[in-house]
Amino acid sequence: MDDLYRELIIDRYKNPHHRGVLEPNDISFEDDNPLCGDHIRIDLRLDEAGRVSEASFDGHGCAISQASADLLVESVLGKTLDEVRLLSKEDILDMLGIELGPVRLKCALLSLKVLKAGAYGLGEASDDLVE
Amino acid sequence: MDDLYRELIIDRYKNPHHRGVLEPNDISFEDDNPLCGDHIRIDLRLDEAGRVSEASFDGHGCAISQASADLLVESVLGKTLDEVRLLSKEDILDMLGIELGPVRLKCALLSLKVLKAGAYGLGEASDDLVE
Amino acid sequence: MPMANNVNGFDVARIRADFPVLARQIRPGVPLVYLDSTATSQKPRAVIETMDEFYRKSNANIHRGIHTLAEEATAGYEGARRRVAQFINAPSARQVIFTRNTTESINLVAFTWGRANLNAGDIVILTEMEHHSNLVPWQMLAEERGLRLEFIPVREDGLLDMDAYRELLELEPCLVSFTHMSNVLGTINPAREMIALAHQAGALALVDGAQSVPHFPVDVQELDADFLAFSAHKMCGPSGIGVLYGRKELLEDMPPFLGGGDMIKRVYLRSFAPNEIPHKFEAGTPAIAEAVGLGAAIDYLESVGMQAIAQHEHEIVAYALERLEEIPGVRVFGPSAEHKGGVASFTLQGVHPHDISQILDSFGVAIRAGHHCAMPLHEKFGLPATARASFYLYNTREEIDRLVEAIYQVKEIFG
Amino acid sequence: MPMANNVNGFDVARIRADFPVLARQIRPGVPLVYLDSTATSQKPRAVIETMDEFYRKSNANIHRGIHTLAEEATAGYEGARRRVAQFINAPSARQVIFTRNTTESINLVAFTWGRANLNAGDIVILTEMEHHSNLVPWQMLAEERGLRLEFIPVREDGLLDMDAYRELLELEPCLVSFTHMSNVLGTINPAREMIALAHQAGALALVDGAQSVPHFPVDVQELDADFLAFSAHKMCGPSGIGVLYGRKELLEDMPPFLGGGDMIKRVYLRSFAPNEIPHKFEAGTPAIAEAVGLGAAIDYLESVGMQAIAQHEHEIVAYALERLEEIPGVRVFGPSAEHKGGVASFTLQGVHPHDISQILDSFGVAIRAGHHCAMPLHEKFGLPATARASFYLYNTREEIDRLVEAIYQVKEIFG
Ligand SMILES: Cc1ncc(COP(=O)(O)O)c(C=O)c1O
Ligand SMILES: Cc1ncc(COP(=O)(O)O)c(C=O)c1O
Repeated sequence: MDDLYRELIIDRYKNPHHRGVLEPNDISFEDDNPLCGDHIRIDLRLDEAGRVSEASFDGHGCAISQASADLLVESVLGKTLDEVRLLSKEDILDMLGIELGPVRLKCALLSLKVLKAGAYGLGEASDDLVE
Repeated sequence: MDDLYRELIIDRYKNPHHRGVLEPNDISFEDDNPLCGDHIRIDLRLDEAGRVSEASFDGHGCAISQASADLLVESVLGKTLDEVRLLSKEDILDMLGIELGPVRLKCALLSLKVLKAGAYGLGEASDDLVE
Repeated sequence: MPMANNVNGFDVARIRADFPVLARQIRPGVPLVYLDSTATSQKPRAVIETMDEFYRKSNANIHRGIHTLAEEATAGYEGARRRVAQFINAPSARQVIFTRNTTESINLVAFTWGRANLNAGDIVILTEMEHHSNLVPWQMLAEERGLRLEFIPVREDGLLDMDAYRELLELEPCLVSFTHMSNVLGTINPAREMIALAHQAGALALVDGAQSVPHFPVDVQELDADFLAFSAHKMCGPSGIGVLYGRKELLEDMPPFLGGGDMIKRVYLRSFAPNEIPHKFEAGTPAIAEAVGLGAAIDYLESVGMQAIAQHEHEIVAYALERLEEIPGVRVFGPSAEHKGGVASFTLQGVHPHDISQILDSFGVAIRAGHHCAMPLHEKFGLPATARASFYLYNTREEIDRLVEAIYQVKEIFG
Repeated sequence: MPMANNVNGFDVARIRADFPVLARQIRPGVPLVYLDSTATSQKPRAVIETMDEFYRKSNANIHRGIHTLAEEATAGYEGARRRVAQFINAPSARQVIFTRNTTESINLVAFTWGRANLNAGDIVILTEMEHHSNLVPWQMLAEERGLRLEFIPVREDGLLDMDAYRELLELEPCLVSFTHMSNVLGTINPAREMIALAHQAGALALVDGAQSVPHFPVDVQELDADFLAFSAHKMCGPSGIGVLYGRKELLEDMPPFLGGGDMIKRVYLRSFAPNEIPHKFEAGTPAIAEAVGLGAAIDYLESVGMQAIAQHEHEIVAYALERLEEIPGVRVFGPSAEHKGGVASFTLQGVHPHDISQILDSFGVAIRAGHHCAMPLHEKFGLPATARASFYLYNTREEIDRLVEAIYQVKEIFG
């Protein structure tokens, strides 16, 4: 079977570890992929040292977008916002462990785009964040 | 040498038989070929029976546009306006005795377009007249 | 045409051999099953080779050059225009304008005819099943001019609500602009009747023919359409070229669209006089090789026969609906086969359409997943996305079987 | 590159072998001498074959499909965008918008940036040597908005009057839009200096690069251009695709151009949200195979080297001017070779340029005759038309000799 659908992805899609919303939160951002309607919201809470103490995602979409969001949110726990801002496309691809063409890449990177727009405190998310 | 430049065309271009303007006239019309700037004016005088008694052309342009105009103007002498209106692309090509591609055709047909616009009393010439 | 391999004499095997890409394997041993012709069609060898030959032999800029290549290129480009006119039975080739695609054709009407004729409070009627290409230009114009947009509702069964349409016509709209065939539901709308009703109500009618012209015979005079828009790339032709047909008086009265070379009769430093139709609407160097390619595509389609193509697609879609509806968890959208063209949009419970498409791809089956540029229609059905298999002259029943098998695999993986 | 046959190591024979059309005979025994590259260039085998291959292997619609073909087609299209960005040294590929041609690129700026930013009384500066593509869009906008157009005069020697330009800048224009190289006179304008002056005066600068980008190295950052427009078909690429480069902040602030698929982020029945750049400006299915072809054309041009191409053309045009000026009755327009690119426009006393072109064609020599879409410039020189020979990387000194011989034949026929 296609290694795109590695067990990890199907597993995280069906049984996400970090799905939910945090209210109140310190940072919350949401956006969608206009090409397919996938939607992701990410909420973060920070501790006194400014590190991510709690993180969650919510939304709907394909297995790749949802599993990426779950893995991404997990990876930011304990990080400072500056560290979060440094996350790149490669970090997401490493977590997923797969190769993606340009269209599916947008699915995988939606959560990163949302996370970084939140971490930078932007009004709008932009593709520049994940290039 | 290219038979396009049959002696007839070069000859009529250099020594036109009917170049000039008629003032006053019964019908006068002018137009140009936007693709190349060729310009043709045709003046007609009619006799009492409504037949063309005098005809002339004026303008500037390539040998084909000017020679066609000269030949065309000559051919309408003695014709009624109804007969003039029936003149077609083929009549011009017969007079010139050559084959023309779509671009040069416009040069050859400019005088016909002008003549027919005049004969129909139109405000503006249209490619429909020579199709 | 004398043909074998099929009860109706439609020789799919022979047709498939005309399309080089259909021989492709997606992975070693996994042949391509191309079920995405609604997005864009594949190209027969004749079209590819005609363009190739144009570049190798006759390439030149058109209309203004006198040398042999320029005359040949002009003859090729203008010959393609006549070919298109014949194909849709336009009264004159001068009513055929070359654009980039259906989208530009519709924008051209909105921003020339629309800007010249529509004012605050004027009504344009669209439908809920329109492609974004037949929504956004009107929204832009509505915003600029204060127009009112009204929508013919789509019923649960995927057909337009014709009673509602009749009521909307009482508002005395200026224009009704609708798709001849939905690219999501496959619904073939009763264009002739809709246009007649529009005309009775004093409105003009624009037909989005992106999905009709490639798939069944379309005759602008029989339809009595005021405007018809379509794209070459969906009808075996190249990308980069589309068509707008318009009624002559309308085209002649419309102001120009873009400004530049070829669309002018005369230019001064501070003003210009526009050229005659169709040139008035074609600014700058057009898609020359692409027009020639479109002409070759029409030759190809007519050599097979538009009626035969429509019949073949009808059989394929009927078979597809039958097989898809057998699969537990699959829901197919749109009307029954008799009212539709070669499109089957569906969902599979618990699996996002993107994932369906991705896994199908690993079996060589190319379908499309998303909103198919029809977000409002998806919203109406409460879905962010659907999976869509779509068919053309080169598709076979065996390919439907491959699709169905692959969907069972998806169920297993996500099971 | 190691090359032979030429003092500078520029191997014209090898380059000619890359262009299939150059082997053509116009009549048996009469080989083509193609001297009309300013109208459109010929295409090397690599470009023709790349597009051919695209249609045979990877053809699909882009951006929205997930299957292998769609991913390949999207990668090809977006890869071409990055290739263009590198070629003109754009900071980001997102600043490269695919259009149909230079004409559409300029119209896009006029009707988005222009409509959003220019109002009654605002001034746009153009030049007297502009192609209709850089006149008519501004005339249309001027008429709609009440703008004032001013023109930098062309001097008798074919150069722009820079003193007059400096004076015009005191009017505080909003935009200066000018051609980098004249398609009639061949004049290469001092773009960098002109842009710097425009910026000092608070104006933006649009460069019409239709004749510069194909012929010598153009670097948007070095020029500091706000917009740059050019066409693929003039630079060894296919018809049907052009480019608009723009400064990022400008593009981001501009309203969309045409409405439809792909240029949107979200669509409701009565409103939409536009997509990010560059997609915001690309409505509907774009010229996909053509973008891929443009990418191949850039690869080809860079394999030869833009500096080497410029140098070669410079030598050819200098030789052409020398030979043409020898012919009694011939008058050549434009500046001396040092200020110009590969264009030689001329007249021959007593013979209309159309007739020159027609007779030259019978000797296989393809030149262009007419106003070359620059009527105001011709009016200024008091001519309805000129004959124009233009050169590219594949032209040779022997071809200039053929041109000159054929002109002597014209003189004989009309003598
Ligand atoms: C200087 C200049 N600008 C603009 C154009 C228009 O190019 P296109 O017809 O590809 O839009 C040309 C082409 O002739 C040109 O030479
Ligand atoms: C019904 C319909 N209209 C318009 C379009 C837009 O066509 P294009 O992208 O070629 O402009 C499409 C293509 O998807 C379509 O299916």
